[in-house]
Amino acid sequence: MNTRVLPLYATLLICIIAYAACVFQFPAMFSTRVAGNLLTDNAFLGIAAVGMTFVILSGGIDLSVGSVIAFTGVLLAVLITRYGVHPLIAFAIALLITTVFGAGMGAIIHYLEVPAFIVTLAGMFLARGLCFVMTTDSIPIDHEFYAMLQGLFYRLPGGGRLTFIGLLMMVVFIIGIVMAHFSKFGSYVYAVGGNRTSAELMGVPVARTTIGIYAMSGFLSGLAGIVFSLYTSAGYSLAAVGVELDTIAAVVIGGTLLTGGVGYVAGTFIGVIIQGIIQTYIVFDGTLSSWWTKIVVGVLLFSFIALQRILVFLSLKRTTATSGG
Amino acid sequence: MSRLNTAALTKAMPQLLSLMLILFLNYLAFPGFFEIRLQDGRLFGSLIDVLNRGAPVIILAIGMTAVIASRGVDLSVGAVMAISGALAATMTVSGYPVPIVILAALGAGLLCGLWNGILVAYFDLQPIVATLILMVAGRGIAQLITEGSIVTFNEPGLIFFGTGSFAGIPMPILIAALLLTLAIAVVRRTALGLLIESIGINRSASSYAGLNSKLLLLVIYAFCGVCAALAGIIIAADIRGADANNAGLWLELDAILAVVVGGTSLFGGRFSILMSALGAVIIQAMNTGILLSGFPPEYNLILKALVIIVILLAQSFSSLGGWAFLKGEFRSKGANRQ
Amino acid sequence: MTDKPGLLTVEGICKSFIGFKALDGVDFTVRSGEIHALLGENGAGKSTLIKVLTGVHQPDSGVIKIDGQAVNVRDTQHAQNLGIGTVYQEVNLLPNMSVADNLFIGRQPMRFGFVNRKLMEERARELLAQYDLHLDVASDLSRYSVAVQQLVAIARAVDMSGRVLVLDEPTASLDRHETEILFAILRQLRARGLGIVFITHFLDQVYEICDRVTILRNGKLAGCALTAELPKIELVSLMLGRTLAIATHNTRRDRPVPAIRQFSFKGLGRSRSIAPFDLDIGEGEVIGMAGLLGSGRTETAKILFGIETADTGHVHIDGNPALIRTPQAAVACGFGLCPEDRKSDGIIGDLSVRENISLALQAQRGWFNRLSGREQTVLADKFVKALDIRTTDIEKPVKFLSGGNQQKVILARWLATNPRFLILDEPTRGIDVGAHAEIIALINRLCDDGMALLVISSEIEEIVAYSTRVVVLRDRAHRGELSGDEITASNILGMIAAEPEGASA
Amino acid sequence: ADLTVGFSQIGSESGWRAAETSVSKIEAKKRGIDLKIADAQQKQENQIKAIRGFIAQGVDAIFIAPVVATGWDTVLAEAKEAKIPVILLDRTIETTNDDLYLTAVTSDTVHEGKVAGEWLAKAVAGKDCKVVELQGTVGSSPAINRKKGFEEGIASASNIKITRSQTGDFTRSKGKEVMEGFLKAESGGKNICALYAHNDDMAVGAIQAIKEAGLKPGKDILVVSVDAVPDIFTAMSEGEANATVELTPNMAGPAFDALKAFKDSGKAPPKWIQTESKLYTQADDPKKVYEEKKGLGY
Ligand SMILES: Nc1ncnc2c1ncn2[C@@H]1O[C@H](COP(=O)(O)OP(=O)(O)OP(=O)(O)O)[C@@H](O)[C@H]1O
Ligand SMILES: Nc1ncnc2c1ncn2[C@@H]1O[C@H](COP(=O)(O)OP(=O)(O)OP(=O)(O)O)[C@@H](O)[C@H]1O
Ligand SMILES: [Mg+2]
Ligand SMILES: [Mg+2]
Repeated sequence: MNTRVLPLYATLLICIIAYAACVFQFPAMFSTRVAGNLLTDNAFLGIAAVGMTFVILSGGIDLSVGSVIAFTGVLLAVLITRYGVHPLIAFAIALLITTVFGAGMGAIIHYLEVPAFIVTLAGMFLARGLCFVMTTDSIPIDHEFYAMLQGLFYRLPGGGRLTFIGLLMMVVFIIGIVMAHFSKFGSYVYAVGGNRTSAELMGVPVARTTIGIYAMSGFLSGLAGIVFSLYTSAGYSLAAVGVELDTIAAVVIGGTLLTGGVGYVAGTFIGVIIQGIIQTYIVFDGTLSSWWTKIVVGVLLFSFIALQRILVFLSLKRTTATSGG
Repeated sequence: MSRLNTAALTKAMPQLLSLMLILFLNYLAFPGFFEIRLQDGRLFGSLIDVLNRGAPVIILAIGMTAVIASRGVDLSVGAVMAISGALAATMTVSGYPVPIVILAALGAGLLCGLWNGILVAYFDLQPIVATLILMVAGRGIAQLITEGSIVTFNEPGLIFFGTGSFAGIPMPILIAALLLTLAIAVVRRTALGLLIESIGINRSASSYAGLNSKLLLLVIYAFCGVCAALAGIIIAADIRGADANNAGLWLELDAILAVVVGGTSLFGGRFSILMSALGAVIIQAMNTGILLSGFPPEYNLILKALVIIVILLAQSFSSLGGWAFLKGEFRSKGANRQ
Repeated sequence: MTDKPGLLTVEGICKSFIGFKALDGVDFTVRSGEIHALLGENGAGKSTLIKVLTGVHQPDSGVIKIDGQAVNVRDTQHAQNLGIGTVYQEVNLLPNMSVADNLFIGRQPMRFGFVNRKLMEERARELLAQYDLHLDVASDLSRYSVAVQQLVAIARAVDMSGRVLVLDEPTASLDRHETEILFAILRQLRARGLGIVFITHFLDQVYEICDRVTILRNGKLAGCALTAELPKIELVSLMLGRTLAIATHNTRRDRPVPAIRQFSFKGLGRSRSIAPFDLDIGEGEVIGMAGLLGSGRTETAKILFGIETADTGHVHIDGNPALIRTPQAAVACGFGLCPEDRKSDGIIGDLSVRENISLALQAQRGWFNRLSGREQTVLADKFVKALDIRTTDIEKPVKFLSGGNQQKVILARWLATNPRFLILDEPTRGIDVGAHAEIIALINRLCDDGMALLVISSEIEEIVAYSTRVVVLRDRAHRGELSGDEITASNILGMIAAEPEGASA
Repeated sequence: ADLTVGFSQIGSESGWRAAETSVSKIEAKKRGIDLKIADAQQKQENQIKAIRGFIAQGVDAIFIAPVVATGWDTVLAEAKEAKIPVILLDRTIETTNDDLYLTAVTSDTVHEGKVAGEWLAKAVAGKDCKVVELQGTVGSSPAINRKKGFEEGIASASNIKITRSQTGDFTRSKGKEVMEGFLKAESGGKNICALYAHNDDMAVGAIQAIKEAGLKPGKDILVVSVDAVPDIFTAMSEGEANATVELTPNMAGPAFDALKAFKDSGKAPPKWIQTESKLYTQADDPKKVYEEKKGLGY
């Protein structure tokens, strides 16, 4: 077995164990409702996390994700309710802006050799600041097209819903997986994350790849923003604060290394679901105060990572033992 | 010696120019910016505010510099600040004497730092993840200590750390300056500076050279935790209360920003604690300037983003050899004129 | 000399790095269908010339012509498009990606717009089979040793070179078998009309395969001639600017083997990496360690030095039991190790030469007992002189030094600690003839001073030259020991080759 | 317990919020109701998840303290479909369909600001007065509304002007820092006649800044704020703060009553149950109020 995929299997195993443990304590968690909710509620997070996976695989980081989601939401709300733009056109405008925004950050990161952390931090401030300048109010979006999209869902047996945005997330993940492993761009991303100098010497178009990665992250953040606005039917400048950390956590729990070059998009999906399970568990428990919620989230985060490491360690040892004989 | 100083000065050029520019803009926004007077035996003025408000971030940046130089990052400093502040406040309210309170708060920071250090050095977790755990849980612990409320205290001994002064200089500035000199002295007078840089650049090679990189990492994170605790005490003392919900919130980003603005690479290696402190001052000067400017608060973040971008452009311009280029231009022009 | 047209020509190339002229008006021509050796001391500018040719660096002045057409090579990608395949000196591959990815990145076979992994892996297997490498091409490159990685890099470059193939010290960590294979392939390529640039410090190889040589000295062109017309002595003096007596015959073996063995390792082993072995070594001894690639020599060194902990066995020093589970413990016992992979385990790239040299001594003295700047300078100056490290000054970041000089810096780092037992893993890798002789002399001097040495090397002659005893490894186990008059190249080869197929399985 | 209620609380970003949570628990206990609280850590998405979770668990009613006014329609429609009544606490929502929730128990944040403004207009009684304002978090609805209400309250008094307005993020330390800036920018504070803070915490921080600048809060600079947390009463009793407008932390009590009545008799409560925005001044025996409020978990 290839040792690279071990963290992925470990994460999957942990995810299943965690869900089983939850169901054991709260049998109601074993329902299509909860499963459907996991997809719907984490749709925007998942979509943004796909972009973040590529960024992190390339050895970078994108802190602007949450702000860009909020920015998209506010922009859509303003365009649709104030200027009467059709949502589809508003979507296109928003995606264009966020993609260019991401590409711009990528260009600064590559050509000016400024660390991604700082560039995207400035991007985070800028996007959030632009929200405030557009409007500080939260604007509800009331449009039949929105209502139509929200009404699109497949009713699962047991009352659960497979919603449009939940499905969209799955599609984005599938595209992400294919791109990462079966496209030239994907291999360039891994190459840049593995070793930038080597990649350059091997003739990988590093500039184009870097800009492409951040453009893609911008695009997906924009898409996540659209999903978020569908999710809440509103634009709000304080929305999605700190989502970048949630996405980073999802990516990392999914087994991707922040140093770049190692990881799987599929792992990120499991990471997102694990985070969703933690949230759902806390809601079902319902006795945790604000602070215990934080502590429990921290402890669970730690146990997942620790368990993952232990599993990888053990299985490495096992393969070692068998092939060593 | 003087050649070394001028070399250091040219290296610090973009930062110094940025600071000067920001101070000048502040002056334009508010002509009384440079006025300093004595108020109740304590220096008083906007410039003092910049340093006084900047002190916690300076202290954080000192610890963070070491962490970043070792090719790590510590996201938990804000939460650690909240913990130490909460502990100090609740212990004071329960009547413990000030020295014990301070020691306990610093001890809590040390413990947090050790926890991070163990995860990073011995369990080989990625620093950002390892410290993310404490970032999330730590604030919860702080809130657990205060039970979600703001614990107000009136112990003059503790308050002194936030609003007291010595020889006219506010305590936070004094503490930050003291820590800064101490840290620089330790780094310069011992081999720690070299060794930290060494593990930051190439940990494997450092281990091959016989360096105990695990222990060193542990010490670095522990130190960063203590710095955060110190900053937490100052912030709590300043408002005479521990606000576990908000103390140090997002300050980890400011600290990291300060270090990077100061020129230390996030990829580890060469570092300068003094420059990080300068970075913290630049950030605070910008924040104070925004407050004084009278712009509506909706513009705060945009202004902040623009300033950061300008500083970074200046920095990368100089690191890509821009200054030398300009100087060359300038010289050759001067030569032409002669 | 103008019988064949120049395929790749450079004229008057100059390249400076901040205040240092690395190349100074160099002319150089590779013709179609020739293997052209580029020679020179460490730091002469060979690698820099290659980097200028392939678009890594832009020249300050001078022209590059391909087929007589002046071109401006913008970047490495451009160079590849021009049909130049290159292996740079430090293996530049992507350890996080699979072997197949490394071979085909940027030119993967596509189907329906997607990478056709199956086809790619099949081609990768075929490609590597030519080099007698049978790897799992789907697994990470990082799983394989430096030597394998070097072969992969060569395979990639060869596969990509339409017109010119550039190899910067490709054989530095290859053993005889691999080198033979490589040469066979180079001959085929030559027959196909490629121009091949070959950089090496092994002069025998130059005479074995190269048609012409160009020699650089201190960034300047020192000469260019047909190999057949240039005697070795002359070649060396062109390189060094002085004559050198190449001493290959042995002096050490005549010495009596010391009665007391201060360092004794019994039954040390680690599952999967090396079978338990015994090793005793005394002051003044040089133990040579020979074996094929992957035979477990580096693993032995790592276990001795505490980088990897042994599952079994124990260590005695001066008759007292010692526990060596970390490099610190090893250093405290007076051990030193110059690692094989100098880029990832050796140099601290951004630190200066001075700091790199002081590092091990500093680590040994502890965190608080700092070597002052002056002490460091004295130390560095001493070793820069003693080992003839070519650098503009000791404050230069070590990553800017040429490969061979980096190797010397690491050696200096350990000599500075004045170790009792020094392990050298491929110490002469990438070191020029002059320095090579110096290092061998140094090894001899060191054991005269009572140091115990363990030297791992792929060069059998070298081992024969200085060893008092030789340990031969095969298939991750110590298979035998030679001493005294038994130490001959053919004996060693015989032991290595006892089971030739085992190593590359 | 005969009733299980799920309460999606915003978080515990302030002392007031902590008090609301603990008062809710006390009120639930009084009535023998099983209260499940899910803390959203200030995030709307977490609140929505929590509501969905409550629906999946099949609680009898859901309380929401919405972090923002918009974006609830879809999830509330799901609750309605599952026939679970929803009651909003301390903030109402913007929706096209009022049937989505049973009732809202809230104060009127615009009104709070207005009360504060009117108090100030009366207090300065026609004298010229420059006011500095410490806003809440940019974009949050109490900040927007309390600003709006205050401006309405002083609209008729042309002598009162807001000269500076900056955000203090609802926190003590930012309140202090921003006030320091205001004091410098308004020539040491001599030009400032009053401070209006969107919550008491910022006011408490600002009071310290005023003192450090050598001025007397409450006299040289009037201090008026909103929330009525215990610490502001201490300041009031020392004459350092002048007035505060109460935002009661007991939103759950009336909500439980309305729910009980609805469950027992099926009688729908009014759509809006407004809590009182009571004004406290130094005349209201602040010491006593402090003692009353101390134990509520602020
Ligand atoms: N990026 C750089 N910055 C500064 N100096 C450099 C840089 N690259 C190379 N040099 C210097 O240029 C000189 C030539 O180096 P180069 O690597 O070409 O040597 P070389 O002939 O390949 O030596 P070796 O046989 O040791 O590999 C060296 O003195 C080296 O220090
Ligand atoms: N030809 C090969 N085919 C497959 N794997 C190899 C080959 N050569 C080396 N390896 C791998 O590289 C690892 C490194 O072995 P080690 O470094 O101990 O060898 P060595 O004797 O020091 O050889 P060298 O340093 O010359 O490569 C081995 O564990 C082996 O798995
Ligand atoms: Mg070279
Ligand atoms: Mg080896």
